[in-house]
Amino acid sequence: MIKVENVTKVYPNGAEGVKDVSIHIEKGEFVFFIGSSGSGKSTLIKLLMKELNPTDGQIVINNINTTRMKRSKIPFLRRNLGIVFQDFRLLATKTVYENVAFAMQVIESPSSQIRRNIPTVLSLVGLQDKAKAYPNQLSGGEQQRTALARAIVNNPPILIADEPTGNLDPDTAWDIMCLLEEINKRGTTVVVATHAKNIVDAMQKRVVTLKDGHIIRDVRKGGYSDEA
Amino acid sequence: MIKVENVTKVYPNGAEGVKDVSIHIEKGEFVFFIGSSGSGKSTLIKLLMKELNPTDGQIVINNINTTRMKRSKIPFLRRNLGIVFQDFRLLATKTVYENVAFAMQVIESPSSQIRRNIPTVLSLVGLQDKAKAYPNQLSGGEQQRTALARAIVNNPPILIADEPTGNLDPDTAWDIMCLLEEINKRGTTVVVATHAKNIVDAMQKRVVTLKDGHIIRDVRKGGYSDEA
Amino acid sequence: MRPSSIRYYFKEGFTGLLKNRLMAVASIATVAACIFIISLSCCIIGNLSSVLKQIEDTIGIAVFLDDNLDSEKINTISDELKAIPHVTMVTYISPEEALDSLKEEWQADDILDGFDGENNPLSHSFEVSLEGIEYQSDVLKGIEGISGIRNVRHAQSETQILLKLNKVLSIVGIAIVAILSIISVVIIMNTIKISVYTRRTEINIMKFVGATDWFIRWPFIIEGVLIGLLGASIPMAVSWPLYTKIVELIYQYFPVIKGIATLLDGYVIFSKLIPVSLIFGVLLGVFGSVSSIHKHLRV
Amino acid sequence: MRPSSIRYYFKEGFTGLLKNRLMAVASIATVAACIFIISLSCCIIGNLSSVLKQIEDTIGIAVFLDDNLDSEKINTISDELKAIPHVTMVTYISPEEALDSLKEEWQADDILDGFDGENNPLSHSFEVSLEGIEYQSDVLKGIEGISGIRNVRHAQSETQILLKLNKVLSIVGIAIVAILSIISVVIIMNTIKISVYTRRTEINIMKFVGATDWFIRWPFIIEGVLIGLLGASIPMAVSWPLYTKIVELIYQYFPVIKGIATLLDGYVIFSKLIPVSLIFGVLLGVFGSVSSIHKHLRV
Ligand SMILES: Nc1ncnc2c1ncn2[C@@H]1O[C@H](COP(=O)(O)OP(=O)(O)OP(=O)(O)O)[C@@H](O)[C@H]1O
Ligand SMILES: Nc1ncnc2c1ncn2[C@@H]1O[C@H](COP(=O)(O)OP(=O)(O)OP(=O)(O)O)[C@@H](O)[C@H]1O
Ligand SMILES: [Mg+2]
Ligand SMILES: [Mg+2]
Repeated sequence: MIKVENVTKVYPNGAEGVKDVSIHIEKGEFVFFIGSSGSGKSTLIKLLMKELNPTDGQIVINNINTTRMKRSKIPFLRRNLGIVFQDFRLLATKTVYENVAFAMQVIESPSSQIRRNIPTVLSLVGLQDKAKAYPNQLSGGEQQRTALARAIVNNPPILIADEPTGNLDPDTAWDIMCLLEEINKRGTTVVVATHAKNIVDAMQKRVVTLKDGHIIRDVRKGGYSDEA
Repeated sequence: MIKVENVTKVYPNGAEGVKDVSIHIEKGEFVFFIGSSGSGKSTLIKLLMKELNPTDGQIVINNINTTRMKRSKIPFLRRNLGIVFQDFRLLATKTVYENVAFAMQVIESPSSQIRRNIPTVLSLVGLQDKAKAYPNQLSGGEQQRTALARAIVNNPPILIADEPTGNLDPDTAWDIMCLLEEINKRGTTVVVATHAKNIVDAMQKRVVTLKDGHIIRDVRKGGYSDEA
Repeated sequence: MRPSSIRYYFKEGFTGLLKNRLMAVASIATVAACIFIISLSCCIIGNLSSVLKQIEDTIGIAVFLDDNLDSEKINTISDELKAIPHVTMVTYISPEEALDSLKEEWQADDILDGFDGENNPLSHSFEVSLEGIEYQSDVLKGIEGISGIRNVRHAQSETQILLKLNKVLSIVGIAIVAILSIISVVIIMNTIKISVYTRRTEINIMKFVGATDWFIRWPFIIEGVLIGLLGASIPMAVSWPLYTKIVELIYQYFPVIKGIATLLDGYVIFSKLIPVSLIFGVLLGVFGSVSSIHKHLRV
Repeated sequence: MRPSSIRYYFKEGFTGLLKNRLMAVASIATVAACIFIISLSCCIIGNLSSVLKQIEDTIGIAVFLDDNLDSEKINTISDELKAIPHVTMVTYISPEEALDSLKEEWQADDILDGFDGENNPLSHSFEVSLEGIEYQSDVLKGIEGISGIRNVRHAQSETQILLKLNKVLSIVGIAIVAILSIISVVIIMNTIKISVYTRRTEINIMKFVGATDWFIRWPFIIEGVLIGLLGASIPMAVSWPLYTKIVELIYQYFPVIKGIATLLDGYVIFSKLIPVSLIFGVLLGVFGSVSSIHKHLRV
């Protein structure tokens, strides 16, 4: 499903995001990316969604080599990826409802389906009461959950979440993780970059650990810091 | 030092941030604000720094009633408060160094002192290598640490941090908390809104729990969810 | 395009204007101000050249006849003059009329008192009007072929000046309107560019959730059309009545102008200016928006 | 203010321009474009009114003397005319000269051939020039008191027209420049307002870390001064040489104008226009910046 092969990303200012990273993720897997702050998790995710292009190496998603992709095809790649950004990236001029609806309008879903799906998804993340609020009227955690709702509303085959619980209290965070596992069980490939030690430890999924841009550990069923 | 008396904040759109909250914090205390997402932690912090004005009740900081303060005095109130914002609020057009230096320029510190203090503070938060980077060239956790460096560089008598470790891995988060405790030991009053259960449990400080805008618990030496 | 998308584009285009009010007002005001200046110049230049044309039309050729011609011969000459191409009117002026007008012109009757009646030294003459000042030399050639003419007087230097003035005015007029248009385009594009710039994050986010370039562009195009339409309608709505009022005031305050020339009717100017402005405004709005978002789309 | 703060203000003011390049370029281009249009209008209006003034100055009063005066009496009259206030020059015209100029004016010598020498019916006359057309009636009153004058001819209607034209031109000129200035102010303020708007988060953040209003304002004021100075310098640097070149071209292409009037020297226009533009630009830049940040400061 996702094949990252010897990918290196050096930023224009010389900072190294990831170095010679290779990773294969099968359809239906649930993978945690962990690692200390600045280790390259977000960089890897940005490479997957083609927000960044690798300096070296290549990335294949759904058998399509995204490194040599036509510009006009990029939107269709991104529609396969539901993404929760670390900085949320909500549209400030749209309400919670509209932000989520937008992701459906982009893929030209019929309005009737939009009207049907959004309330369901908002109550999944516990935001049914905030549908009419604008992002600047939300708490940090509420913004994060809006971003999650937008990422899952189209049932993408791949869901990538960067720090989806950083602004959530342990209970809500746990609910959200259960939701992700639920989505994973229905066949979606899920990739989560996180610092939530407790959750990683409890879920016993595949854990990929980054350090200074390198993958230093990749275990099938692991915790936050099993050995080391 | 900080007296919050029967403060209620209703947002213009009718959402209730905090309701009838009273809390006294003495000089030199270390206080955690905890509570689920949307419980009113950030609202309370914004009220303290006068980003918001209370709908009802009053707030006294350093014996000054900030609810009835002259507009021209507000900057001087804020200089007593080192604040780490949940959304960082870094100046996008300034480097890490300049963002921190800015907080010193605002209080008209001499340039020599600026040049002396900043490297120290940056290495305290582990950003000595990122001094020349702009915020959009930083990882989430690096931005958060820049915000912290800016908050502590002037040695303010009160330090308020909203979710200072939300984007940090457990180890870095722990380092940062130790730093905050260190600062607290030197006499600074520290208020931290956080979801980091492990840290709250380990540090055994005063814990104030919010729920739906109310204070439901206030214990002198507590964990994240001692009883309940 | 699905109908729901089309509905979305229009809804977004309209609400885009409403939600980014500062930008919208700024862009519309800028477009309006620029088009107002251009239409002001068009009114001034249009009238100047119309007045010039009218003055030109009054410049004719004076044809003085030999002495002692009988009235039949004079009639023949009149017919021959009328037959020359581009001649619109031929007016006979008797020696007495010529003397009267000379007296009037000098405002000193008594000096010329001795020339009345039989003593009148002036000759029979014709005033020949032309279709246009540019035909003067053609007509002069035609007149040469007619017998019984002693002398032809035409306003050689005035003609030259007017012809040149005409040319200069049209060059200067086009130049001024062109300069103003270019400046307006620069200003308007700047405004729209900034207005799009403030929404670059928005465009970015759209790209990252999988929107195609056209999906992002359409609302901006519609917004651009609205900005252009509003920005062009306002100055047109203001300047037509304003122009009519000013023409009225000029006539009132300055009645002598009626003798020289009539000013253009508002309809003549604005029947052309309105469609041109609207198209100009809309094109600018659309082109400004689309070209400004272009670089933000490359992510 | 500490010296380190002053250094900070200047550094921020300058780097503000560099870091917000799109905004800076847009603002400067807008200021420049507007000031260019205004200076263009000033050149045109200034020259029109100067040419008008020169034409007015050529309009004098023709004084015709009684017949049969001896040359001594004529000299006395000349002196009396010169003594009238506001008279700048008195030129004697003999009957022969008058006839010659009449012949030339008519371009038909032969008609008036019979009047040469003794037969000349024209009288001795004086051409009286005035300081300004507005003194005409005063001078006419003065002439009335002089004996030996048969007739006075003055361009009654031309004078009226010119006086009115003068008045109209100054009103229209002021109106046009005022309208353009207002429009420019609107456009420039809009541009600066947007440019500040894009930095509202920045201003907000400064407030929240304890910056005073003035600490935030100073760099913007300096930035505003720079925008104003650059925005005003560019059109001045362009339009002075441009004006000189255009005047040259007009003289070359259109030599007849030299006989009527001389156009204003660039120095005359720009020695006033440059300081006015610079001040206008700087005030706009400063006022635009400061007023736009005002509402973002209220946090
Ligand atoms: N746009 C950029 N330009 C330059 N350097 C960058 C840029 N983005 C990230 N970096 C650098 O690349 C490294 C990896 O960053 P990345 O955002 O991938 O870290 P991360 O693992 O997501 O960290 P965190 O947990 O703090 O979010 C960091 O050192 C960071 O400073
Ligand atoms: N500007 C605003 N306008 C309207 N409602 C707001 C605004 N800011 C916050 N709220 C609402 O007030 C409530 C409390 O928000 P607050 O940001 O204080 O929560 P929090 O405790 O900081 O949550 P989190 O842990 O998710 O950051 C929430 O329900 C939120 O939606
Ligand atoms: Mg990251
Ligand atoms: Mg919060």
